[in-house]
Amino acid sequence: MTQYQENATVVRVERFPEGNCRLTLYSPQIAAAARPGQFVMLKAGLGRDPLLRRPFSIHQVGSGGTVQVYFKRVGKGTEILAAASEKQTISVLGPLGRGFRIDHGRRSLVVAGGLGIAPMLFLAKEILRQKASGGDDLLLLGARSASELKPLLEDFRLLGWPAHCATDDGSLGHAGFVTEILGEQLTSQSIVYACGPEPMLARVAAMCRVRGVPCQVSVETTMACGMGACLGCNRPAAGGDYTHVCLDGPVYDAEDLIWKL
Amino acid sequence: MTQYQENATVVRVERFPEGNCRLTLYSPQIAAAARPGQFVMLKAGLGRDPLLRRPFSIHQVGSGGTVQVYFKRVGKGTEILAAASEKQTISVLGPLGRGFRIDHGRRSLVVAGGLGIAPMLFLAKEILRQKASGGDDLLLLGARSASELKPLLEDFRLLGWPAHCATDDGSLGHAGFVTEILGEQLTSQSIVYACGPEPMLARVAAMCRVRGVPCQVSVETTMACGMGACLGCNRPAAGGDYTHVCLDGPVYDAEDLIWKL
Amino acid sequence: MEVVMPRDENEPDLRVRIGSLQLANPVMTASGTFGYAREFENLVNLHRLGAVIVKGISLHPRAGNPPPRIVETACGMLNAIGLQNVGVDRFISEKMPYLQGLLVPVIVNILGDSIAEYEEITTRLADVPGVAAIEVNISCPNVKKGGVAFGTDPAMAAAVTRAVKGRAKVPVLVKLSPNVTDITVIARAVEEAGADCVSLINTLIGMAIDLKTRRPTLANVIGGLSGPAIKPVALRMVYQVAKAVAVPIIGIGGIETAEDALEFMLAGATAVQVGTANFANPRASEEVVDGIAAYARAEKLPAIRDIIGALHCN
Amino acid sequence: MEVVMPRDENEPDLRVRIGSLQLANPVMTASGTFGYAREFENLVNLHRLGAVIVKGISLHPRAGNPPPRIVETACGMLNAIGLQNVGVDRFISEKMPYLQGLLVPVIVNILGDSIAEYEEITTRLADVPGVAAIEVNISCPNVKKGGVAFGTDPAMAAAVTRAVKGRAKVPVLVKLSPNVTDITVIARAVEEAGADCVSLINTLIGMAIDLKTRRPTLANVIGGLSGPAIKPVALRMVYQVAKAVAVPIIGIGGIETAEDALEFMLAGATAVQVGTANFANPRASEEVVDGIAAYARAEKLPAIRDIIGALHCN
Ligand SMILES: Cc1cc2nc3c(=O)[nH]c(=O)nc-3n(C[C@H](O)[C@H](O)[C@H](O)COP(=O)(O)OP(=O)(O)OC[C@H]3O[C@@H](n4cnc5c(N)ncnc54)[C@H](O)[C@@H]3O)c2cc1C
Ligand SMILES: Cc1cc2nc3c(=O)[nH]c(=O)nc-3n(C[C@H](O)[C@H](O)[C@H](O)COP(=O)(O)OP(=O)(O)OC[C@H]3O[C@@H](n4cnc5c(N)ncnc54)[C@H](O)[C@@H]3O)c2cc1C
Ligand SMILES: Cc1cc2nc3c(=O)[nH]c(=O)nc-3n(C[C@H](O)[C@H](O)[C@H](O)COP(=O)(O)O)c2cc1C
Ligand SMILES: Cc1cc2nc3c(=O)[nH]c(=O)nc-3n(C[C@H](O)[C@H](O)[C@H](O)COP(=O)(O)O)c2cc1C
Ligand code: FES
Ligand code: FES
Repeated sequence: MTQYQENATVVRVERFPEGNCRLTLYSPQIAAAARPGQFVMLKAGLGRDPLLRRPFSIHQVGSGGTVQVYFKRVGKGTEILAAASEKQTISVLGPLGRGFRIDHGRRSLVVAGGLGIAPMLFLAKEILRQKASGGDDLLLLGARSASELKPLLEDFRLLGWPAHCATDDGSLGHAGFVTEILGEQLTSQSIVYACGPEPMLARVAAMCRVRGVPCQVSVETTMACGMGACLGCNRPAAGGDYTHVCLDGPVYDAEDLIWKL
Repeated sequence: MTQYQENATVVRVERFPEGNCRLTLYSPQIAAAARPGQFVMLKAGLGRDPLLRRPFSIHQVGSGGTVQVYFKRVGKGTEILAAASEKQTISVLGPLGRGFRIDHGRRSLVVAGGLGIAPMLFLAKEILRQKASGGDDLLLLGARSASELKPLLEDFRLLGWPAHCATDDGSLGHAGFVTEILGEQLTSQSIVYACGPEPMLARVAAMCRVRGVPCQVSVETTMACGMGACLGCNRPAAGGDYTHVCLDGPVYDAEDLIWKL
Repeated sequence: MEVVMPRDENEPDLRVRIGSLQLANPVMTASGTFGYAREFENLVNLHRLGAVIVKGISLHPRAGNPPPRIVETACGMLNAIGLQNVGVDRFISEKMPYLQGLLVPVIVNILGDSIAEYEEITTRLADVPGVAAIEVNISCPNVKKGGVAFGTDPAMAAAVTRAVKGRAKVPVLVKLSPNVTDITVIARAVEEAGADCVSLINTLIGMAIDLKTRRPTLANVIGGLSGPAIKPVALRMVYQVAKAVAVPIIGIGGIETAEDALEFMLAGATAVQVGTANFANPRASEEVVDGIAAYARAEKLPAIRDIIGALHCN
Repeated sequence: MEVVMPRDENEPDLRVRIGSLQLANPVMTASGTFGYAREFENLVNLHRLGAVIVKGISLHPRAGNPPPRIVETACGMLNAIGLQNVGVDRFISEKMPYLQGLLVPVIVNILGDSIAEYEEITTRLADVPGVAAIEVNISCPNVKKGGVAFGTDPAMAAAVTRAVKGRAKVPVLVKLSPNVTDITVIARAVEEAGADCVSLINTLIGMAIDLKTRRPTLANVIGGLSGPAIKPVALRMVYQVAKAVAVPIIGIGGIETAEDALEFMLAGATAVQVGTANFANPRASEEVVDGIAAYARAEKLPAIRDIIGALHCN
C-alpha cells in the first residue's frame, strides 16, 4: 500500500447541526488509492499547536479526485479544521490502514452510531458497486437525535439504500439504541459492518458472535503517526498481543479484538 | 494610565506590496485612550504557538472607535495576523507605553524609515490638531523603494503635510538615506520625532545632538508582557541603568539612550 | 495569627490552607511574572486572587542582565532577567505600601548568593506588616560554592531553608528547581529542614540560538524555560513530590486555565501559581479563579480541597 | 573498514564523521520515531538520509505498555510505548534484510535491564552485516539497582558503555538522558568508558492528567516528553556537553527544520536526529537534508562541518 502526503485544496466546507462538519478536499492521489474503511490524517492549522495530525475516516471519494471527511468538533484540532475556508490548503496523509473486506455473498447490515456514520457512505457505495444486485442490504443508524442524522440520510437515500434509524430522544425512528433494532435483522445470511462508540461496537460484536454472524468493526485509538512508526495506537487483541490500529485496523473482524461489555 | 484588553473585530484588512499590511480593528476603549507613539500588543492566532503577543505601534485611531496597525510580515506572528479576515476577532491589549511629547512651539520634523512610518500618521494628525497654524511642519520618509512608501504617502497628503522622500534605489525622491535629506532641515527652531531602524535612529540622534535640536525617538525591543511585569524589554539608558521600553518608552528623548554609531 | 476569610455560603468553598496561611482560593501569581501586582490593577481584580507573589527580592538592588533577556520558544519562552530588582529596603519602602492595601495575602519571593544574604533579607522582612509568607527561590547560584545552584544539592537546599526558617515569623515556602535528577530528594531535604510548603517548579534551563547571527539569542547565553511547554514536567514532579512529602505543595509550570490548575491539584498540589500565562493574557490569574469556581459548582464539590491529590491511578 | 561516500563536486560538502563512521550528511532519524525505516519508504527517499536509527531493540521481545501510550501536549507529546520491540533475534532475521538494502548506514538502538543484557545484544549484533553502529539507550531502569535509570548515574552509565564497547565491532554511540542535574558528568563518564559519540537528548520525564476521568492520561502514568517543546533544553545540553567532551555529539530534541538542525550544529553537534517531527510530517528528515544543503549553498560554506561548534559567544 502506498501512502501520499498531499497539500489538498479545500473545495467545500459544510457545517451541520451539533458541531458536525464535512470537508471536501481535492486530493487526487489519495482519492485514487483509497478503499472504504481507510482513514487519512489531517494537519490542523499551520503552527505547532496542535502538533500532531488528526485521524479521520474517509467519508467518500469523488470521481474528480476529491476526498471527504465528516467529523464533529470536539477539541482544538477539529475546531480549527471546522473553521477552514474554501481554497485554503490542508496537508493530508493517506490512505492509511486496512479497510472493510466486502463479502459479496451475504446481506450487508451497515450499523453506524453517531460519527460512526462517517466511513459508511464510502462503504455503501462500494458494496453497491461490487454486488451485481443489491436490494436487501440495510443501513441501521443510531444517534442522539434526528438533527444529527438528517444531513447524511439524504446521501444514503440517493444511493437507494433503505435505512432504519434509532435516536436516544425518539425524534427519528426507534426511541433507543441502534442495537435494539439490529437483532431482528441478524440472520445466518447477514454480514455486519459497524462503526461507532465503543459500547455500541461491543454490543454489536456480542450479538453477532452469539448468532454466528460475521462482523467487521472500525475502531479508534489515539494516534501520532498513522503509519506504524510510533507504536502509540495499540489495543489488546484477542490472541493476547497488542494490535496497532493504524496498520492492522482500523477495521477488524470483531472476534480478533477484546470487548468489554 | 489605564490599559484595556479588548476582543476587537477586524473591520478592514489592507495588503500592500513588500509584505506590508494594515489592520483596522474595532477597539473603542483603546481608541479612546490612545496617544500617538503608544503601542498595542496583539495575539496572533488562537493556539499557543506563537505564545506571546506581538507589539505594534498605533498607526491611527478613528473617531468610530477603530485602531489601526501597520506592519510587515517578518515571521510567524505577523504572517498569521496578515492572514486575518474581516469580522474575525483579535485580542488587543493597550494602549501601552509612553508616546510622543508634542512641542507646539517648534517646527516638527517627522522622520520615518521603513516600518517606522507606522506611528507617524497618528502623530502628524495630533500635531495638526494641537497647533493653531501648521504649515511648515515636514515629513521625511525613507524606504528601500517607492513601492513601500506609496500606500501611505496618500494618507499623509490628505492631511496636507508636505513630504520629502528618500529611497535606497532612487525610485522615489532622493537616492540614499533619509538622514541625508534631514541635515538641511535641522534648525534651532526644529524638533525631530523619529522612528525607524536602529542605525537610522542613531544617526538622527547624533545629528540632533550636534545641532542642539530636541529629538524624540521610538525604539523597539523584544517584549513579553508590554506592561512592566516581565522586565524583558530592557535597554541600556544614558544614566547607566536599564530602562524598560514598554513602560518608559517606546518613545524617548534621544539623549536618554545610548547610541552605537 | 490566623486570617479568617469571609465567604458566601452559596458559592463553592475554594479555601485552601498552606501551613497557618489560609487562602480564599488556590490561585497565586508566580514570582517574576506579575511584577509587584500594581502593574495589573486595571485588568485584574487583585482582591479576588488567592495570593500575590511578587518579583524575587535580593538584599541589594540588582541591575539584571543586558538585553536580549527573553526569547519565545515553541509554546514557551526563555528568560534571563538576571533577577533584576530594587533590593529589600526599597521593596519595603516603595512597593509594600501598595501591597498592604490588597485584601489578599502577599508572599515575598527572596533570593541570595549566600546563606547570609537569605538570612539578612528574611530578618529585614520579619517585622514588615502585610508580608504573609516568604517564598525562597533556591535556584540561584551559591557564589561561595563555585556557583552551583542551592537548589540542586539537598544539603545546600536544607541549609538555606533552615537559615530562613530561623529568622522568619511567617510560613516559609521553598521553591524547587526542576533541573535535578530526583526532585523528591530535594523536597524531603527542605521539608526536614522546616519548610512549611514546597513550590514547584521553577524554570528548566534552556538555550536558543539565532542562526542569522550565529550567536545565542540571550545575552546571558542560557535562560529559564517556562510556559505550557514545561507543564508535563511540572505535573510529573508535583505528582512525585506529593508522594514524598507531607507538607503542602504549590504547583507551578505552564498553567493557563482552570483545567490546568485542577490537574495540578489532582496530582497533589494544594494551590497553584499562574506565571508566563500572565503575559499573553494579563487576566489569566483571575480567569483561573473563575474557572475553578465554575468547576466546583458543576461538579457539586462541597470544597475544592477535596480534589487535592484525588488522582485515580488504576 | 571505512565506507567512502560518493559525492557531487558541484553540491556542498555535507559529510560529517562520527568516529570511523562517515555520513553523507548529518541527518539521522531518531530511534522509536521512524519504525524500522520501511514504514517511510513511500514518502522519503531513504537513501538520501545521513543514517537511519531503528526502534530500540532488547534481548527478548517486549510487548510494551497497555494503551493509551501517547498523548499530545503543548508543542510536544508524551509517550510510554514501554519499549515494545521484536527482540534482537527477530530483528536480525525479519528487519535487517530490508535495512541491508539501504544505501545509508543503519544504526541499531539497544536497551536492556541489566549490563548482561546489553552485552548479550551487542554480541548477537556483532557479526550482522549492515549494522554500522550501535546506539545505547541508557534511559532504561536498571532492574538490579532498584529500577534507577542507568543514565542518571555516572558509574552505571560508564559500566554499560564499557560492557557494550567490549563486545562491539562498530562505533558505539551512547544516548544520554536529560533527567539529570548535570549532564556533563554523565557525558564525561561515558566518554572515559570508551563511547565513540554521545547522542542527546532522550525524552524528559513528564505526565498528563485527564480532568474528566481524574486519571493519568497514560496507562503508564508517566511518559517521555518530546517535540519542539523540549528543544531549548536539548540545545542547552548539547552546548554544555560540547564544552565537556572531545567525542562527537549527536543533537536530538524537537528538530523539525534545517534551521533547528543547524542551531544544534552551531551549539556543537556533529550530526542531528529528527524524532517526533516525523509524525506530523513524515518527510521531515529528508526536508532537513534539503534545507541544510540549501543553507550551505546560500552561505557558500565549503563544508557543512565548518559550522560545528561555530557559535559566537563574545
Ligand atoms: C482511525 C480513526 C478514524 C476517525 N474517524 C473520525 C471521523 O470520521 N469523524 C470524527 O469526527 N472523528 C473521527 N475520529 C476521531 C478524531 O480523530 C478525533 O475526534 C480528533 O482527533 C479530535 O481532535 P481534537 O483536536 O479536536 O480533540 P482533542 O483536543 O485532541 O481532544 C478533545 C477531546 O476529544 C477527545 N478525543 C480525542 N480523540 C478522540 C477520539 N479518537 N475519539 C473520541 N474522542 C476523542 C479527547 O479525549 C478530548 O476529551 C477518528 C479517529 C481514528 C483513530
Ligand atoms: C513597541 C514596538 C512597536 C512596534 N511597532 C511595529 C509596527 O508598527 N509595525 C511593524 O511592522 N513592527 C512593529 N514592531 C515590531 C514587531 O513587533 C515585530 O515585527 C513582530 O513582533 C514580529 O513578530 P513575528 O512573529 O512575525 O516574527 P518572529 O517570528 O518573532 O521573528 C521573525 C524575525 O523577525 C525578527 N524580529 C522579531 N521582533 C522584531 C522586532 N521587534 N523588530 C525587528 N525584527 C524583529 C526576529 O529576530 C526574526 O528574525 C514593533 C515592536 C515594538 C517593540
Ligand atoms: C520573566 C520571568 C521572571 C521570573 N522571575 C522569577 C523570580 O524572580 N523568582 C522566582 O522564584 N521565579 C521566577 N520565575 C519563575 C516563575 O515564577 C515560574 O516558576 C516559572 O516561570 C514556571 O511557571 P510558568 O510556566 O507558569 O511561567 C520567573 C519566570 C519568568 C518567565
Ligand atoms: C514514540 C517515541 C518512541 C521512542 N522510542 C525510543 C527508543 O526506543 N529508544 C530511544 O533511545 N529513544 C526513543 N525515543 C526518543 C527519541 O529517539 C528522541 O530522543 C526524543 O523523542 C527527542 O527527540 P524529538 O523531540 O525530536 O522527538 C522515542 C521517542 C518517541 C516520541
Ligand atoms: S499511530 Fe503510530 S504506530 Fe499507529
Ligand atoms: S515587556 Fe514586560 S516589562 Fe516590558
